[in-house]
Amino acid sequence: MIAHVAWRLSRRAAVNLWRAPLPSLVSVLTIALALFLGMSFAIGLAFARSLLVSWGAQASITLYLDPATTDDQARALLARVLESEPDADAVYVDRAQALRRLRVDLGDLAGALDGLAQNPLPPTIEVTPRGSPEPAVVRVIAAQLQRLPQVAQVDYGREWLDKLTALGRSLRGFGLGSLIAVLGAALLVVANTIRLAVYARRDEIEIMKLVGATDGYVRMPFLLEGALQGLLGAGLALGSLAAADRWFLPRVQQAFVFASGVAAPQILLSHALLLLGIGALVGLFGSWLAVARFLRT
Amino acid sequence: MIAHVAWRLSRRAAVNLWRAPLPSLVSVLTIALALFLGMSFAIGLAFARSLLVSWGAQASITLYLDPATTDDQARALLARVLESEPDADAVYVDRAQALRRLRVDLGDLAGALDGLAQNPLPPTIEVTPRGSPEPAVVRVIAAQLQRLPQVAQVDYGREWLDKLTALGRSLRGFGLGSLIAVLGAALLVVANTIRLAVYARRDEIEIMKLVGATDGYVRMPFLLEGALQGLLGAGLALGSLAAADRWFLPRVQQAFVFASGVAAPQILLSHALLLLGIGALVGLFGSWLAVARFLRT
Amino acid sequence: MIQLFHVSKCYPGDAPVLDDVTLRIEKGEFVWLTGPSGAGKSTLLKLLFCADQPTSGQILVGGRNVGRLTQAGVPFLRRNIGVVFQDFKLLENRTVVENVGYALEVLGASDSEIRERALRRLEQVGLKHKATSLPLRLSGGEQQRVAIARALVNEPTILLADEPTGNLDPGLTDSILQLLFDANARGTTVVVATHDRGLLSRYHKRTIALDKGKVTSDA
Amino acid sequence: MIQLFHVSKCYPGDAPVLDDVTLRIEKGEFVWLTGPSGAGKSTLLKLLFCADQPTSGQILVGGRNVGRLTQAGVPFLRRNIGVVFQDFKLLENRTVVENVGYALEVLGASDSEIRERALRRLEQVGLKHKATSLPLRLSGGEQQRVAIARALVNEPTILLADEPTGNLDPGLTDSILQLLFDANARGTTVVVATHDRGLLSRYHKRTIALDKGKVTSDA
Ligand SMILES: Nc1ncnc2c1ncn2[C@@H]1O[C@H](COP(=O)(O)OP(=O)(O)OP(=O)(O)O)[C@@H](O)[C@H]1O
Ligand SMILES: Nc1ncnc2c1ncn2[C@@H]1O[C@H](COP(=O)(O)OP(=O)(O)OP(=O)(O)O)[C@@H](O)[C@H]1O
Ligand SMILES: [Mg+2]
Ligand SMILES: [Mg+2]
Repeated sequence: MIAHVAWRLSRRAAVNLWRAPLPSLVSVLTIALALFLGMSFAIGLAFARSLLVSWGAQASITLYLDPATTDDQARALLARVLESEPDADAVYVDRAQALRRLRVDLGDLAGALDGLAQNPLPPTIEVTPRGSPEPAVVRVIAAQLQRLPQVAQVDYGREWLDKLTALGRSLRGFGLGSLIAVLGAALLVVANTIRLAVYARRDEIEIMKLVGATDGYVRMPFLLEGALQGLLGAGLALGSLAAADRWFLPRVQQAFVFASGVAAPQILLSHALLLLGIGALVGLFGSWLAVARFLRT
Repeated sequence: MIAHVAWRLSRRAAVNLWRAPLPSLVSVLTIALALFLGMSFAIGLAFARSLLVSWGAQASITLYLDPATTDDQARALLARVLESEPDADAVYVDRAQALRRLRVDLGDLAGALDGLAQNPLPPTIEVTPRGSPEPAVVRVIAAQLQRLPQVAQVDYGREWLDKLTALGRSLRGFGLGSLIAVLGAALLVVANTIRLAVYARRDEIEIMKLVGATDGYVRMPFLLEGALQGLLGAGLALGSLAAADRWFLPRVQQAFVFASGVAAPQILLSHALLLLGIGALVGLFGSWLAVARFLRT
Repeated sequence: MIQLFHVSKCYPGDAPVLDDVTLRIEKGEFVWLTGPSGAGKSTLLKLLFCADQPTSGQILVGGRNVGRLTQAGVPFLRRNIGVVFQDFKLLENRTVVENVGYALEVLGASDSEIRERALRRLEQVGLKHKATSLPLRLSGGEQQRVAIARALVNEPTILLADEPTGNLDPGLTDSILQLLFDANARGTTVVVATHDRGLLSRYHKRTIALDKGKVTSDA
Repeated sequence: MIQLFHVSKCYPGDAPVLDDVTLRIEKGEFVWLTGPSGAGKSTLLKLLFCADQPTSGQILVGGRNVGRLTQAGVPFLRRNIGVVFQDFKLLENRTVVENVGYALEVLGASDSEIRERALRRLEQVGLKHKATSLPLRLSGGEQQRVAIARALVNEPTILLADEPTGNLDPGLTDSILQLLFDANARGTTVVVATHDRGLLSRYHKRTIALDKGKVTSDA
């Protein structure tokens, strides 16, 4: 009984979609847009945050050594650094290397260095903490290294690290806030669109009731269609995300070279299932509300 | 004649809105959401870019002086710096000041400095270019200052500056691309929603035609209603933006302290008028397409 | 079977549509309901299957007080009442046979039973060949006959027909009325609202005349 | 005024709805169009006001070949033709007086003229008191009379009425028919599709009988 009613209703939902595709189409599109926006917003947010974390982590600590330091002294110092900071990598950059690097960095402007009588750059030791240490941890390490002999100055991009920390905090608050606001507005639009689609079929609901259908029996096909529309909408959103991932992101990839090291945002199966579930629920619930509105009159 | 027809049609549009508010309501909401999203996306983009520019501009250049430099030598150097870089401000920070600053920056962690036998920090001169120089310009200035005597090392956050430059470039490409994609999708949804609203009134169109109305006369009230809906939608979007500006942004303001110096995004009258115009056009054009679809049959 | 006690129906700002109507229709009766346009015939029928509530008065249908039915009870009342609506009320996006079958579908009948019984009724009203058409593709008279087939398909205990032959030619009118008489002979209580004096004089049955919401004659 | 030459209308997969119909109706004539349900009466009327195109054959209305009308010409043809639709086709979201006035509105009449003429017609069909009601609040017969008032309101040169009295009681039927006769006397060509044999025998006029899409008698 239940099974054959379910089968009959599914058949009807398909037939309705076929005979009057517009209302369903609009619901599907609206749900798809809402989910697509929500999803890419969430992905973008997650990506931005992991980018910030990775930048924070990349924050290497540069020990500027006294210009008078000899290579041997420097190497001994390097050994001490590696010993005292087991969670960090460290390399020694001598003065000549530093100058070569600067030339490369300057590119066309390297000529500005030609007038130098002597190499003004001090030797440095570059310390890179492993893992993704918090900015606070980086600060402590820097303070400890500061105490070592021959270390003239420790630089760890304090100013930038602070900015990143603040940016990360604001992304959390602002991003989540606006995600919720946008999703709320999108849901409102979805609910009203489904209501409009049901409104276009209000005569049908009236007639069904007059012929003796219970509220539940009238509602059923709408719920089924709503869930189907939600699934299709979520599928469309997923498809668009996948397409964007495949065709659009690679094109802006070169602009993202600086983000190398951060895993590109990935759509996992669990995310996809979650999205499909949300879509179906939204369609179902939206239809429920819409039909309830017209059942009452 | 034209005037009284226009008056009659406006009256009808108002009456229709009153007697069957749902289709209009849905169109208005959808248009509002689309415009709100597009607008906040664009504003966010503009804000992010001006933030990046300002960060780039804030990039100060730090000259680490030879630890042996005397205060007098340092002051003489400061004068030379100010002379050779007329477009920059510069201050001298002596070793004691540098240590005090570090203590403040470290906060709770300041104890790490207590074990120091002597102040390990070198004196510095901090140079801040005025205006918003491009990263490339900052590099040239840094290279020039490098040549001055007693300057052990010049630091201008090269790494970070590069990242910001790349981020700015990617924001331009990626942001604009996704703005266009999202606006396109939103327009598709808006057009279809209007079509659904017209679909709910297809009988009306049929009857009007059967009673001798020309296509133009049938279309007219729909166009007028569409334009009205577009205007209302744009108004709603503007209202939401203003509300977000007034109630939401201040709450995340503390998270944005790092952005001080960047003008908060402002909705100008010209923007508002543009948005209203776009809204009206979208409503008008969407209705045109929708009605054309049902006039043909 | 059907009883009305002092039933009135008013819409605000208008003269009452039904005005203190008291009636009793026995089980198995066949009744003509007549009266000029706007007399309140359709409104009276609507009250019987709970499509509207009286402003005052009590209505008993099959022994139950219609005014006291719960929201959930209404569909079950309606399943025992076949209605031919004056404006047909066919589902636009369902074929003729699906429309007729819908009255059985809500009862939970099996697909094959629905189809078989719907087609039999369609044959009786002469529309078997239109079974798979959509209602909008039918002539006025054909739509009316679909509505009649739907009202009869589940052998209701009460049949309310509002102007069921307004769009039918005399030959069809007689054959449709024969269907109503047959149902009546099988025990169904039948109430037919009509303007057609020809019918009233050709088929002598109890005739209730309404005018401006009042019962003016009952014989 | 109206001429049909070998007009046929087929819907794919069905027997032809109209089958080689040739007819001539003179200016100022009054014609009954009759035939059983599904004979093709409504379809024939539809062809005359260009709501549908014949599969083959030519139709002249007021000297113009309807098949050759441009998209823009159709509304102008329709403004000279008043139509009472079998299913009324009233605008749901407009009041009765607005519905009647719409036929004048499309002609560009002034508001006051529209209102005055619409109210006069409503008075003639006995519905002035319902002028500000919405059509869904009217009884079947009242809706039908609104449709008749709308068809008459702009004094059309041709009046096509499809079953205009199917929902009216005999008294109203006579008064409505009198309106049609009056219009006819003022020069309007009138074609009325009806099943009502009573009318045909009471008012002797030219009667065209259709059956299964063919003209079976014309007298
Ligand atoms: N929802 C409503 N609001 C206001 N008035 C209504 C409503 N429904 C019906 N009426 C009025 O009630 C009166 C009776 O309507 P009803 O449909 O019962 O008449 P009827 O006897 O069936 O007439 P007909 O023979 O023309 O179908 C009419 O004048 C109608 O305008
Ligand atoms: N769009 C359509 N598609 C298919 N068949 C149609 C269509 N419209 C009408 N028909 C068929 O054409 C035939 C004639 O219909 P028409 O409405 O002209 O009949 P009629 O003479 O007006 O009948 P009635 O007296 O019942 O109104 C009917 O059998 C109908 O099913
Ligand atoms: Mg009635
Ligand atoms: Mg017909």
